[in-house]
Amino acid sequence: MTTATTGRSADGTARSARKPATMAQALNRAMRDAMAEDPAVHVLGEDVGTLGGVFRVTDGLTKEFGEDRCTDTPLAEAGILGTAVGMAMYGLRPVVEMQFDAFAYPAFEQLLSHVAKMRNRTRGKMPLPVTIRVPYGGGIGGVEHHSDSSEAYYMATPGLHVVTPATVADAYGLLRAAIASDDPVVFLEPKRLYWSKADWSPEEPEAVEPIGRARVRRTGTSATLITYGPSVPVCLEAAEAAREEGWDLEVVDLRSLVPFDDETVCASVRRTGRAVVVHESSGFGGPGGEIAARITERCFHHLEAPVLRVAGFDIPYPPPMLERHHLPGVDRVLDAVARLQWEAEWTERPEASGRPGAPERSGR
Amino acid sequence: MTTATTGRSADGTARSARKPATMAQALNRAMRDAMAEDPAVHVLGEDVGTLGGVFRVTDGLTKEFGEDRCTDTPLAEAGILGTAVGMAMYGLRPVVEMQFDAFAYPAFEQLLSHVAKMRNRTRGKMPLPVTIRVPYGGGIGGVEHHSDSSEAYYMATPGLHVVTPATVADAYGLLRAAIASDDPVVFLEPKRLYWSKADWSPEEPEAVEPIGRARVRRTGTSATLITYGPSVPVCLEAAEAAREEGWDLEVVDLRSLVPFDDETVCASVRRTGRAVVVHESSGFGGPGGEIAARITERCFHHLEAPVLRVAGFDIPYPPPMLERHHLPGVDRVLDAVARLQWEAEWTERPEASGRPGAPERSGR
Amino acid sequence: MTVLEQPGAYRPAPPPAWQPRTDPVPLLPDSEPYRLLGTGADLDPGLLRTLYAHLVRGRRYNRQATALTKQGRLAVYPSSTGQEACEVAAALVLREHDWLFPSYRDTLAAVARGMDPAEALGLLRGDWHTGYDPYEHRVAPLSTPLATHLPHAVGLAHAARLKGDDVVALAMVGDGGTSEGDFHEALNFAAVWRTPTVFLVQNNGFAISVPLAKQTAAPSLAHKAVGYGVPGRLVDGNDAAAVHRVLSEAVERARRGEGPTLVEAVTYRIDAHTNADDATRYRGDDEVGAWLEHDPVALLERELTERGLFDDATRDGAHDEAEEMAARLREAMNGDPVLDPMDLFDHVYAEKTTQLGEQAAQLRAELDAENAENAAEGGR
Amino acid sequence: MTVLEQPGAYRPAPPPAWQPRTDPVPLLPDSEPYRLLGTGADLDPGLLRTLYAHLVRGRRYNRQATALTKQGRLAVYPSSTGQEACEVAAALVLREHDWLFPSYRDTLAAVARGMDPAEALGLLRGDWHTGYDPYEHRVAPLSTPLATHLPHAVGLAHAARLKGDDVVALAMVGDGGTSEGDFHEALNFAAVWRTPTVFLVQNNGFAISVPLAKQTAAPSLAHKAVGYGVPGRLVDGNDAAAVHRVLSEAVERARRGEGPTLVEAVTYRIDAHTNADDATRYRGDDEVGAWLEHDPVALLERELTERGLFDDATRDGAHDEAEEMAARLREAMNGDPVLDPMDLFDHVYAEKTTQLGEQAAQLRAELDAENAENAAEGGR
Ligand SMILES: Cc1ncc(C[n+]2csc(CCOP(=O)(O)OP(=O)(O)O)c2C)c(N)n1
Ligand SMILES: Cc1ncc(C[n+]2csc(CCOP(=O)(O)OP(=O)(O)O)c2C)c(N)n1
Ligand SMILES: [Mg+2]
Ligand SMILES: [Mg+2]
Repeated sequence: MTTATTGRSADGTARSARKPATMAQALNRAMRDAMAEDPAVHVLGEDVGTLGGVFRVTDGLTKEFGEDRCTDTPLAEAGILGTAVGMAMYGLRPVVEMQFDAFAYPAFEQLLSHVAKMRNRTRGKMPLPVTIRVPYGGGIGGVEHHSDSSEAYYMATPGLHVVTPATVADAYGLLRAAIASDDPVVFLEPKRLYWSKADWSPEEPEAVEPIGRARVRRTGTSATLITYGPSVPVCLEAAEAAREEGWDLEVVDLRSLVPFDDETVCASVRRTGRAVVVHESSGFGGPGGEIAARITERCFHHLEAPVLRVAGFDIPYPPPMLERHHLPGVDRVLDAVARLQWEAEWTERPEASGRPGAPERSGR
Repeated sequence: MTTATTGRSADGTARSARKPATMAQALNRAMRDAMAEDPAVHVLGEDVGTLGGVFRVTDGLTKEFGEDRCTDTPLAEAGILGTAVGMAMYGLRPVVEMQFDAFAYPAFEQLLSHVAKMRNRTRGKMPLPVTIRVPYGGGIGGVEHHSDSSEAYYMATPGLHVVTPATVADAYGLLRAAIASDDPVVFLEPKRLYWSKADWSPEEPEAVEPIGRARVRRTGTSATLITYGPSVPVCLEAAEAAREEGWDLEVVDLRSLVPFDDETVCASVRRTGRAVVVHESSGFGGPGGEIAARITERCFHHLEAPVLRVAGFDIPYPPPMLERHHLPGVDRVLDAVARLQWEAEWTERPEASGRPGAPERSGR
Repeated sequence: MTVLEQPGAYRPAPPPAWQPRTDPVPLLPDSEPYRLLGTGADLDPGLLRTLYAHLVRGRRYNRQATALTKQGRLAVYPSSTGQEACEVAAALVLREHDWLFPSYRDTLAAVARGMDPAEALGLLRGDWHTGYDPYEHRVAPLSTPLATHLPHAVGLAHAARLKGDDVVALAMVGDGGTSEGDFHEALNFAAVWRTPTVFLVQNNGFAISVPLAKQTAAPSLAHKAVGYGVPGRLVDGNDAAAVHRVLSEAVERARRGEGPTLVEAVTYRIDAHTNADDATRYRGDDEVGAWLEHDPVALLERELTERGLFDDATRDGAHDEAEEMAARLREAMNGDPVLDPMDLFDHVYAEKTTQLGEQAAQLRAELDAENAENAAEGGR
Repeated sequence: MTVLEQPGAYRPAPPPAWQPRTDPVPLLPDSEPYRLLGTGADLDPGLLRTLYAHLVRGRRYNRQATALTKQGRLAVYPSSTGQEACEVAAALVLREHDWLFPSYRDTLAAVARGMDPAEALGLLRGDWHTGYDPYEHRVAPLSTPLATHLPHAVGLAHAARLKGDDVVALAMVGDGGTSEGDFHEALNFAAVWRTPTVFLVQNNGFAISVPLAKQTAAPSLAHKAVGYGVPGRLVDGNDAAAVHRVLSEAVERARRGEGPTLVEAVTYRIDAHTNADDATRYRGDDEVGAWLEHDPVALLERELTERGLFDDATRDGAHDEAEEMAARLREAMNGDPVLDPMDLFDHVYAEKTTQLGEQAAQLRAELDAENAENAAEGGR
């Protein structure tokens, strides 16, 4: 695992230099700084050059570093990722932009059969330090194919790191770490947070935790909301609202889906005894299943209630005018929290004893 | 959901006509019968014609029905599935063969962005009755890219049915149902069961449960093994072996991952109080997470222990000489069963009370 | 005659099963785009008038749809201003039972085929993914993932041919879309199966910001045809008569069972990529200006005038009809559509799964609670 | 000169940014496969002898590897018998710092480049995925997913060129592989970026059971080149001297910075697809027989003889060397490799994740228990 961000770490006294910056700007700066520091870093994708990307995340990079460093490619996603693989084989560190989530699908064979497997295939001789940036998720009124949450596909593919920032500081720090990583990283950028702002200094970006570590964004005692990317602000808002109900919710921002930070997540759930996993992606077969299952495996005896999930419905992403009904919002999160069996605090389970067929104690 | 198989249902007296048949033969017969009954059924794929498929599952179809009904395509999986979409738009019922699991990846964009979404996109006007047959899983000594368990990708895609047989009778019945379905069905064929045999009569195939229903393959009282496809025989073997340990295990064969049969699964787990999910696919982000999470959500108070998972490791599928270390076998299943907290039968949870920060009872 | 059948060719003779079977020479496109307007060619006055009316209407449609984005009535609109000749010709060369496979930019082609403009714009309005029934006008859903609909057009044409139906499928794609693997696979399947499919590439110079020179090094996109054993045709995409002629020939060829054709129409996207795009970032006004002088509507108007076919009635008729269409469209788009969120669960599968049933019940309850709250507030 | 720059071409002149830039005529392949053997052409005797030694060794290698499948020493072997001229020439035209991108059938090319045969066969033996270090001989891992390695060859060549290194990448693919979208995308990227990449298509008549006529309707696969603005060359793939010449020219062209070339070598797969395949299901002996008369080894032997370059020493030298290679290979493959299952966790990531650490511990414990049991049994 790579360590965090650049040498320049945050400094309390530099506070005055901080100005509001958007996540898009922080991402842009991360690429710029990485390119300036390491000539092996190359950016490629559709419209990343002259246009600066449809979200302007690569704005100015071609101007500053030239067309060879930030390159407009032909319109072919498998070709983009496939050539990036070849570039990485020769020692470059390509940063690839997929224009939208659903337009990464043509590159899945390259991703699943090569990017994820090359290091392992060659016993470590041929690592592939490729960063694959994917704007993902909904909430921006995008038409079909522009709002997919595709993280489940990436998570199910051993060999990939899967990272997603929820804050401006993480956008910078995690993208720097992704580019510096010797492993391939699928870097999921929550589209609807591109324009989210925070006070942040490009000159002295604060150090962030490395890839693989979750972060408790809000401490609380009643229950833990486990989330990532676009749903982090939703959960923080829900936690504020929950105070009225008498719940003090803890919010864990996973930051990295792979590697998964069992330690931070389980420590929180063991403390609170209750958990809700929140994400936009469809529930069935989505990340929440994995997360809930592993929490349950590890914290069963600390759980007052089953780990619940609040997720997108099991439907294709809706058209713009209906997306609000699909996206998990504050109310749905609070409804799930309410279903965490507060009345129970149960200490005995009558149905558990004397069940017919309960086995004889085995010797094991 | 479509109903089961053909009109001709099993009949006790016809038993004498049954002869040993392999799963591959039953699949072949299913396509043959479907093609004979319905001229809209077309088979297409690489080498499905003259050769009869690399596993001979389409053997004889071109001879019997002609090249227009069972067609050798150019070597391009996205093209195969894409043309099948067009054929289905015109009222045909294409049955597509992907030669191996990993070679379905080039067709993922077609699958995820069109096949899964066309009915919904057109408000039901343009359903796509396409069956996508994918030989999957390992255990046959296949070199790289020939043993992937890719079901997690399909499960995470709303709009697809995902079906996988574990018996000869189901191979026939479920494939007939898949071809008869007005929805797209990803039909996962466990490669290592192609040559598994059972007494079976092609003339009077027994009726099987429809797509969407799980089947209890072995009743038991101590714990439930939940599994599908290639791991069903492993679990049945484990259940036999478990008798020595004093455990009477129930084995549920899911048959259909989407739609998921919560009813059958939960009924079993509620009865036994303990469950292990078993599959070959990598554990992290694999089907087991979803299955364990939904069982826990629905049966929490019936559970004596967390639902455990026995799965492939979180690694690229190993080379032939090492695959046995990766595949979940009887021993690993038994080890998991042993970890189901038999000693506990716990009825109180001291750590649950008096937890610091346990919330005040809310009014809700 | 194939290259390997030529006298003195390679020995031993390759086994028949895999002999290349196409003579490359007739497949090669002309060395410059085919034109009819301004050449004095023999042209049907009725066709010219029909094309003109459609072009005027098409231009108005583009203007109106763009205006609707400014009023927030469309989520987004990719304008085909400047490309109306291609859009219109693609629709007019087809018969009733033929199929059109539009790309995301090609709502105008659907409208020219007879679809109600408001229906054609459903996806871009954002009330549902496809706003129309594809079977009504035999127009496939607009394809947003570029080039992915090309194999659909091949498969549909293949199915129709197997059934013995007289159906041609015409599929539209952009210059950028030709770089996708799907383009390649579709052309190849069509060629091998000799399906009645016509591929129309609108080379409008850009894929969003990326100019053609960064997209391909080919002599022309039509030259790609030869690699599939398919004839390639290069046509001036702003010359409505020429596009109509070339596409008609391709459609008739397909109808005769002679297989697919690849047509490249050289044109230019006058507007930005969509209303959300800023074209000044990647091209200059002079470039746009040069193309405005080769405007498809103006070219045809000039031709009609030169042939003495243009009078006030013709012009006014076309413009009045266009204004009527625009007014109807404005009216249809004015006001919020009434949508039922419960539809979200109805078409995922033929029948709702248990799980979707549960989720629908959840949303139903939420909506009921919302309504009750609203009613309570209203009642106060 | 591009078609649009020709006199009298289309007006207004298309904006420079998207002018097609290639003249198609020089891109078109010859009308029949290029040959040198039997033509009396001026050929370097040293090269002919080198090629001969390699062909004999290559043939022996194919035979030996096939035999190893029968003894259960290889999981599977896709033989290149009949295609040795292509395999060998592909390796010999490259310099030390160049890169070879083989397809799954091309272990012989890796061997001809200097790789130890046992290493080249690692994947097919089944002890690991790639049995060799790609950087040692600059041979990319064998690519099983067809055509997916072609963009890798483009990317690597592109990277080398950007770094100013004198590196050419030569990528091998089958006739079937040309139908994949990756082929198309790779050729296009290479052409647009003018990367020093040579694409060698071995057209051996079949993709498993599917004959070329069901794969493409193109005049030849080399004709696909023109659609990318790349020169296409058609060569007799069983004529080692011709393949060597055509590939050398393509490699030198790439080295000069003139961009990629697509070479189609017409050859034939004499053996079944792999040892697991039954070729009698899809082709007759007569077809194979015709090609046996055009065997690459025999053709070269005849040429050497006719030129008075063939004597017992030449023949015996080549055969002895081949036998030695085969004996070494047998020995290397004889016996079971000692594998450590714990390796399964070591290369998934640069560092093991916590989860992989846990899983490794689980397997370690299982293996220890197994060993303890075995030891206990052994001790009895
Ligand atoms: C597979 C895919 N990749 C990327 C996109 C995003 N995208 C939408 S339009 C466009 C440019 C298309 O250019 P072209 O094919 O020339 O069509 P035009 O816009 O000029 O009509 C891109 C890259 C997409 N829709 N689909
Ligand atoms: C993407 C992909 N699809 C399918 C396969 C299965 N497969 C292996 S070899 C082969 C035929 C290859 O034919 P060709 O490209 O002509 O190469 P050849 O075998 O003749 O050397 C097929 C279909 C594969 N390896 N990769
Ligand atoms: Mg364009
Ligand atoms: Mg071949």
